[in-house]
Amino acid sequence: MGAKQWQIVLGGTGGQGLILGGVSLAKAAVAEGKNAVQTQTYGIQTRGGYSQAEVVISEGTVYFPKCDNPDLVLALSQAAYDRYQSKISADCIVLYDRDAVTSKGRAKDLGYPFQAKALDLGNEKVINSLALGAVLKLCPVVSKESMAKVLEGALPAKALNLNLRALELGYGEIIN
Amino acid sequence: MGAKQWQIVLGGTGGQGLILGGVSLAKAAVAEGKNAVQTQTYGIQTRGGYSQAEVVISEGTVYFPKCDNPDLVLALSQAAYDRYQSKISADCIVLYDRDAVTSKGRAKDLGYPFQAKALDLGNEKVINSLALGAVLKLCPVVSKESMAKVLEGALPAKALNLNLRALELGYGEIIN
Amino acid sequence: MNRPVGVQFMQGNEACVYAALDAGAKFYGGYPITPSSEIAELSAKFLPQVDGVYLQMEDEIGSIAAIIGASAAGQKSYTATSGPGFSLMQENLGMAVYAEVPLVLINVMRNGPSTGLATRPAQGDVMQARWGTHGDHPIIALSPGSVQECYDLTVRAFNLSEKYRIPVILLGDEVIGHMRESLTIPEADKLEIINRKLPTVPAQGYKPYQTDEDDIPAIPPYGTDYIVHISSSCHDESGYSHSAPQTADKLVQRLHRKIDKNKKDIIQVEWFGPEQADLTIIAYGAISRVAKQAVINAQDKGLSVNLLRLITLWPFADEEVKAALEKAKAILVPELNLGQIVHEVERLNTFGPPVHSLSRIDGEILIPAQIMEKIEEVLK
Amino acid sequence: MNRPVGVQFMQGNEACVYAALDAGAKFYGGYPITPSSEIAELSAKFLPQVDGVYLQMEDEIGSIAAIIGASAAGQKSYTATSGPGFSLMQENLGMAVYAEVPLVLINVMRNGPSTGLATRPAQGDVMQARWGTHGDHPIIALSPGSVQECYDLTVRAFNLSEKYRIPVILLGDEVIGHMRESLTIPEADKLEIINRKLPTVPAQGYKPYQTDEDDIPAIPPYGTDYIVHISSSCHDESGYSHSAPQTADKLVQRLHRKIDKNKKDIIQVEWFGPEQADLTIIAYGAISRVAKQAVINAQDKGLSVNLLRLITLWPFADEEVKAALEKAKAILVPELNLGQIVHEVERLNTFGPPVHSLSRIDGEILIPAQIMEKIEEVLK
Amino acid sequence: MALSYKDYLEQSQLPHMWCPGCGDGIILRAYTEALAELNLAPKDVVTVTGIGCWGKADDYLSTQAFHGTHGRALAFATGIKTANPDLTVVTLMGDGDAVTIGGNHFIHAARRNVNLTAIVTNNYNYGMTGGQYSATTPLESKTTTSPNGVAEPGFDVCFLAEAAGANFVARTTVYHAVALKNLIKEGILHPGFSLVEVISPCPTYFGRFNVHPSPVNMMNWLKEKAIPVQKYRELPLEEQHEHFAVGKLVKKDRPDFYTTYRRINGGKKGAEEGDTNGR
Amino acid sequence: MALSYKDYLEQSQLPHMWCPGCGDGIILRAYTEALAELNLAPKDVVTVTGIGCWGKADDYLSTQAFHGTHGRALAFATGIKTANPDLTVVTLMGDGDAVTIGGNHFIHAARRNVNLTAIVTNNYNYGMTGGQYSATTPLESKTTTSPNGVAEPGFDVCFLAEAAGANFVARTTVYHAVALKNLIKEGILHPGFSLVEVISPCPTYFGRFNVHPSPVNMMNWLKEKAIPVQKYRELPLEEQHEHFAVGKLVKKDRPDFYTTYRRINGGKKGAEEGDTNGR
Amino acid sequence: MVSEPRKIRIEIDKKSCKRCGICQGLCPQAVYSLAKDGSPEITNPERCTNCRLCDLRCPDFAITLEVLA
Amino acid sequence: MVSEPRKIRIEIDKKSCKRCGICQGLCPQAVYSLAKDGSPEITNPERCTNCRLCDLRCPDFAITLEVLA
Ligand SMILES: Cc1ncc(C[n+]2csc(CCOP(=O)(O)OP(=O)(O)O)c2C)c(N)n1
Ligand SMILES: Cc1ncc(C[n+]2csc(CCOP(=O)(O)OP(=O)(O)O)c2C)c(N)n1
Ligand code: SF4
Ligand code: SF4
Ligand code: SF4
Ligand code: SF4
Ligand code: SF4
Ligand code: SF4
Ligand SMILES: [Mg+2]
Ligand SMILES: [Mg+2]
Repeated sequence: MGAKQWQIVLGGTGGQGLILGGVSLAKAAVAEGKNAVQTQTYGIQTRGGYSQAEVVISEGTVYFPKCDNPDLVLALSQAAYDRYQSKISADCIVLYDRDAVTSKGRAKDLGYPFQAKALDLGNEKVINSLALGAVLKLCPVVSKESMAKVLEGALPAKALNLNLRALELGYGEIIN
Repeated sequence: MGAKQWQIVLGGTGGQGLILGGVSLAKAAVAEGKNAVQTQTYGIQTRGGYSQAEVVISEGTVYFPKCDNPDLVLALSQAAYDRYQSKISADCIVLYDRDAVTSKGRAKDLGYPFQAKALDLGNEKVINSLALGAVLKLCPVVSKESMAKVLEGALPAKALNLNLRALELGYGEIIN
Repeated sequence: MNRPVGVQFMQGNEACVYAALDAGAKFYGGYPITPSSEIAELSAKFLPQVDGVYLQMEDEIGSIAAIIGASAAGQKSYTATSGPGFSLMQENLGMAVYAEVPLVLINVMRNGPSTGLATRPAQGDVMQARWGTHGDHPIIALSPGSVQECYDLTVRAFNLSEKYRIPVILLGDEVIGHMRESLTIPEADKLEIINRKLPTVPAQGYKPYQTDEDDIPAIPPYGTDYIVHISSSCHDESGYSHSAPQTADKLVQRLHRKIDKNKKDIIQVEWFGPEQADLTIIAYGAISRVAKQAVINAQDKGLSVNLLRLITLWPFADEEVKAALEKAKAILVPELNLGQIVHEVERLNTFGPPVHSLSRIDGEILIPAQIMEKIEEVLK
Repeated sequence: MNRPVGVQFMQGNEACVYAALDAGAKFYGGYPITPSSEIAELSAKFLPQVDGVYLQMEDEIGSIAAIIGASAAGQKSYTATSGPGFSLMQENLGMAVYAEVPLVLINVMRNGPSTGLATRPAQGDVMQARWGTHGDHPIIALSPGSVQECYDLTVRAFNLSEKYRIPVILLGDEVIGHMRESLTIPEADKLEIINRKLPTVPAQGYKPYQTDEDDIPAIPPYGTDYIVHISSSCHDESGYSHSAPQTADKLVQRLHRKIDKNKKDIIQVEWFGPEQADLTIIAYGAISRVAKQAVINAQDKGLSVNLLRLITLWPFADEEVKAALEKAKAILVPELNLGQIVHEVERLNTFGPPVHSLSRIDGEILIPAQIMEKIEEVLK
Repeated sequence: MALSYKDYLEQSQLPHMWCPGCGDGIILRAYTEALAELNLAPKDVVTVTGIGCWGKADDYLSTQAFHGTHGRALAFATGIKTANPDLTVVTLMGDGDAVTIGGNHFIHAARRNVNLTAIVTNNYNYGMTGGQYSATTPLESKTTTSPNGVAEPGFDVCFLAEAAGANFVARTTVYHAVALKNLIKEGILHPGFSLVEVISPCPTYFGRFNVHPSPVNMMNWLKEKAIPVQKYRELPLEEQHEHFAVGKLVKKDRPDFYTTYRRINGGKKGAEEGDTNGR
Repeated sequence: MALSYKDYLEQSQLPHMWCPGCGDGIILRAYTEALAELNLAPKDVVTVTGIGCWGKADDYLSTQAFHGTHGRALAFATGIKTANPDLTVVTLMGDGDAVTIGGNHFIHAARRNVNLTAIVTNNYNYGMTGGQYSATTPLESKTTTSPNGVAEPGFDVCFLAEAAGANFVARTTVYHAVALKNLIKEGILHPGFSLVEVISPCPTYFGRFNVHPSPVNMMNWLKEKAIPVQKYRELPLEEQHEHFAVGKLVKKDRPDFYTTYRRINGGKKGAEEGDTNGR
Repeated sequence: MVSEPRKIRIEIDKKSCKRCGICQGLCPQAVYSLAKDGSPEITNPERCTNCRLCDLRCPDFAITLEVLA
Repeated sequence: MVSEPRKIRIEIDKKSCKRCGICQGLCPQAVYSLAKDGSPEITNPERCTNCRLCDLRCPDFAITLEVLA
């Protein structure tokens, strides 16, 4: 068996910025000297519709680019939650949006009101930074700082602050 | 070896009616209860350009539809004459238009002024009936009468007579 | 139209048209191209006489689209083309396979690639017929070897197409298409004509792509009480778009299964010559006639040669070719291309006899002497 | 344009564009289609910055026609598409092969047939890349397995295309095209860039399709003192139409010969895992990564498995595959189709090991566990 | 029983895939309202679509449907209608479908005058593939493949149809929802080839890059841009360039293809009868 | 040294393949005369042809040449011209090539306004494949695929080009050989997309079936049918239907594609320079 | 003569609504207002004139207007 | 003032000529006549006005008109 790998799935609805989230996560890993591969699955809808980013991070080479045995699945929609039910091990953390998903009550299921919190922050669109914060707390594959740096490089100034706040909030509020 | 086969090639220029001639020959053979296959080779020119009909007639089944060992080659153009030089046996009769072809003087080469005679008959277009007459004399694979019958069925009344006269003339004037 | 009956003397292309009409075709959509244009011209003449329509489309893409539409509207439909047009039809050919719309496509092959030699024969589109459109798709392709077969296989093409709801390609060539010889046209009532299966369930709740064990959907034409949803996108049994992996898998697997499991019905071959021979020639189309002559000539020379003639090219006659590979000491595959069907023969060759290819691509057909020469070389 | 150098993190489709520019491409002609559109979008952005042109054509037929024209006019040119567009390009792809116009065509494969599942990966166009156009034509197709290879093989595609004057197809897939990972972009002066051969004879009496022993014509772009006649019809060395059988034969034979005799230069493969193994996997593209993981997993389980990765798909790596067939006890060919390259492997199998196919066509990629399962089944 | 627009919608497939504020839903409403008012049974109507956002419309319809390949809707429809003239055949195409990749079928269908109705949704770009420019995108507009502005002018789709020979040509916008419904009805009733071009917002791409991402602003933009054809013709040229004409632009009485074909060639459905649908 | 039309002909390839009395030879003469009078070196001219009788013209020319696939000449030419704007690019297409199978490239080239000249030889049928009808064959004409008369009207090729956006549109006939040469010259000199439609006899097919098989009669028929555009516009409608307009029909000054592309996007050949060929 | 005032029932199907804002933006009578999440609310139903600018332009078939007897 | 009469040389290249008859049919001065086989003959060269109806319309480049000094 090669080096330890992390597999993280970010699933939700097109337009929630999850693919960008996945890319950021992967970039943060690369910045830390790890190998990372990011892939995506999406439908033909431009907005709405199922959308999913998969990130595999490793200190070794990443061959299989998808998540066949994820460490964490983020489910911001019911479809995302359902889609992975049959594919995950008992160890896999499923972090779901309490406002959108009905959990099956797995031991490792963890709910958080992502939508409501994002709206509270003042913009639905920060939901992906919020989620990234939570993901990193549960699955510390890269440091919060590396992630913040990536966001700094990627976001326009006026959006940045809110997203950093969301990242912090997600990171801070999730209890492992 | 199967039943005796005749292979007749009618070669000349597009517009001379040689394909129609080949079809007529084949039809006459079929009318006599033989098997016949007619094929053609032509270029992209509508008028002018090389044109050739091949007819294989047999009392048995005709498998190979082309003339790989012709009994007679009619050459109304130099191209037609040249094209077959390397492909024929010494036995093959080459009947050529003295007005258009320079013969290499093979023993079995036979010249006849087809163009001039057709013009004499009053219409260049009867060259193919004229040629058919000559062909049938040299290679009596079907009777002149069968051929005349096919022409009767195929030609409009006003063209028929002249063509029948051409057939007779070709048949009569060629000396085997 | 006066339907000819009994022994006739005509061109292969002509025979295709009479056969299409006899099979019940009412719609031609096409774009002229040498050496297939006689099919268009005669269709233009005869179709109106049977209340049908000859539609000359703006190009080959439109041609196949129009006949797909006409077929979906309930008319047996066909087109004819040659290489360049066949290439242009590939996208919509795949659509017809995927959406299960019957049609007959006659490709009278000419010398290529590209514009090539427009008036000269070839067999260069054989693999294209199998693999020319994108994605995994089954196909049926038949290869006539005589004017009689132009007639017979055109009728059969319509029958198979209707029966299995799949486009059927008649893969002729310039020699066969333009060759004139005798054929026998049967009495109308002696012809077996197959029409597509219609639904037996009520219109309410009907799903066009729901099948029973035969895997063949029963789809009526537009305009009946049944609502028919035909789609080029991945669709479930209702015909509406559906993108679940299982839906995609189920659909494509069924498309292949409905053909694979009926290979017995679809595949036709002919054996010619002695039952057991040292060398078996595998050939199709015009070249199979040359091969027959070669078999006879070989016999005269005391050589032991026979012929397996492929009438159905696709799906490939695996079993029959395996039988040939098992029995013969050597195999020869003469083709008017650089070797296409020979690949399939090689693919099946777990039996060991050497498989030889004989090619000609200069716009002329192989002659018996060339095949003989190769036979002698192989058997010496 | 600021050329990135060193380690970068990007999508496969993005890497293709940077590579095209690095290879010297100045012209893109295309029509958007999922999952290739990023290639169009980035080309539209970057090409004007290098004095190039992004031309969005009215359809895929026009797209490939425009890049053929642009290439004939002297600009290295490329297009990108997916299945439906690839089908539409077939006629003119054959024209480019026949007329020997270099170009690079990137097909980012998606699930088919027909419209299918536009956003999902497949490897369903592999045989189409070889046989999709009519007539006998050679082709070169490369299959990238990583973002790095998207870059490297795009550069190589241009080089091979220029060197051999033949269209080169980069046969990617949705996974590789959209996947993001690290790659290293070399310094500009470390790149080997090949440009098409120019004539050395005087313009007077020059014949564009006259070749020396290398069989590759030296054709300058339009506009120099050399008169260039390019043709889709059968042509002699002058480029003018010529329909003699010898002309046709000579031309098509040379087209194939110039590729066949350079297979060593063109064909690339990678061996992965132990040198000698009981089972050899033969895979390409995205699936070769899955296979690598499976090889590693198998090793962990004590199973003897290695991988032959095909980087060049066409011309086929006959020698390398034969070597695999000779050494292994069994062969497994996993593909995102119903079995395409496996046919080629079978064709070459005169050595005896059973050749197994593993297919997936539901729009998802094979996972290591599926390959493992098959390995265990085969080796048990 | 009078039908409602809902009878033409396949409820089980809704909600549709279109973005918030996309004009496609408004056109689908108008189309189904038109069918209802014409009292055409869903089974007698074949909706033929291409590929694109608007090309997904068939998925929400309960009429007979044919969802073909990109750009070919009119060619499929030509076959359908000619093979069974009793059907009402309507093609739904985007600007990419209709006049970019499908331009040839478009001009030939207009010339041939097959008795079809084409509802062309012109949102000035390829919505489905991510907002690239199409053959109707106005000069200098920004799209995902023209970051600096497109260097080609767009077609005047209606003028093109007229020059090709179309029998009935009209243009309107989704803002003019009632006119839209009425023009569709008139197009269906008019024999021969009818075109209804509908200018429609793609707030996600064309709107966002060139006008405004807000659906409401897009609606108001359409309202401002559209000028009734009579009034339009009197505008000074520069004013014309800033606007487009809406309303009925062409209405001719050439007999449709099928009727002419039967008149010339005979056959069961003879000269007198011809194509009687939609009269 | 002044060039003669013969300098543009490849003597070794003559005589050409065209039938006695075919108009193609007359147009080839006019084209080569035009090149000679413009004093364009053969090496600087790329003649792009399609497939058809007229599409064989390249075989008799000594200019640079591209003989592409059927219907695609304008698409190939678009690539050639855009990749090297210094070349003079002329496409020779039949009516089948240009507006039947090639109709889409035709309207898009006109819209895009690439600096090309299209010489479209309209002989009202497909000569090369044996006289089937094309998209320009007049309604009810007899052809090998319309034995009773064609049921579709033909395009007005010039009107179509105008609607698509062409910069320069002219029509003439082979009878008007001098006008033909001059219009070709003007077309080449005019920036952007130029169309010269040439009505030309196919005595072998269209002529034989519909007018007369004699080339002389076909020439006289052309003479009678052609009416100078000014006069044509004043004719009563029925008279118009019996004739066609010849002369310059459209002359506009839209900048060509390449010039616009560079203006918008920058690049070496910048805004001021653009495409300078043919000015 | 005075007519009975017409009663108009406005219904928004929240499940279909995609919060595009067209109904609110186009209603000349300010019948609608938008909630924080962009969702339309029927705030002044009594002002509705049944002009149908809203329902015919709702891209999601989410608005039903009914004129009650 | 009287000008020198122009001398015009007319040449028909028989090898190129396809006997279409256009030259003879269009010449307004009856300079040409047709032989039995359809071949044009220059019968009245002196009547030629150099109007060029013939050479520019000869589809086979078979006619050359030369105005001699
Ligand atoms: C042959 C082919 N080429 C390209 C595509 C990709 N494609 C799908 S939809 C589309 C454009 C859609 O634009 P339009 O027709 O205007 O419809 P819209 O999405 O704007 O409603 C394209 C290019 C395809 N499916 N098939
Ligand atoms: C894709 C394709 N379809 C059909 C053909 C056959 N074909 C060759 S030329 C031609 C028509 C020629 O007509 P036109 O363009 O009017 O030229 P003309 O011969 O009349 O000068 C056709 C249909 C072809 N070569 N390629
Ligand atoms: S992308 Fe544009 S056209 Fe497509 S659904 Fe969204 S708004 Fe509508
Ligand atoms: S067929 Fe017609 S167009 Fe072709 S060369 Fe003969 S006359 Fe000319
Ligand atoms: S118009 Fe329809 S979809 Fe848009 S906000 Fe109003 S109710 Fe919702
Ligand atoms: S019908 Fe008119 S007034 Fe009533 S809510 Fe709708 S838009 Fe407002
Ligand atoms: S016009 Fe030319 S080709 Fe015709 S007859 Fe006169 S010289 Fe001969
Ligand atoms: S130039 Fe005029 S007058 Fe002289 S021969 Fe020719 S047509 Fe007759
Ligand atoms: Mg659009
Ligand atoms: Mg023509």
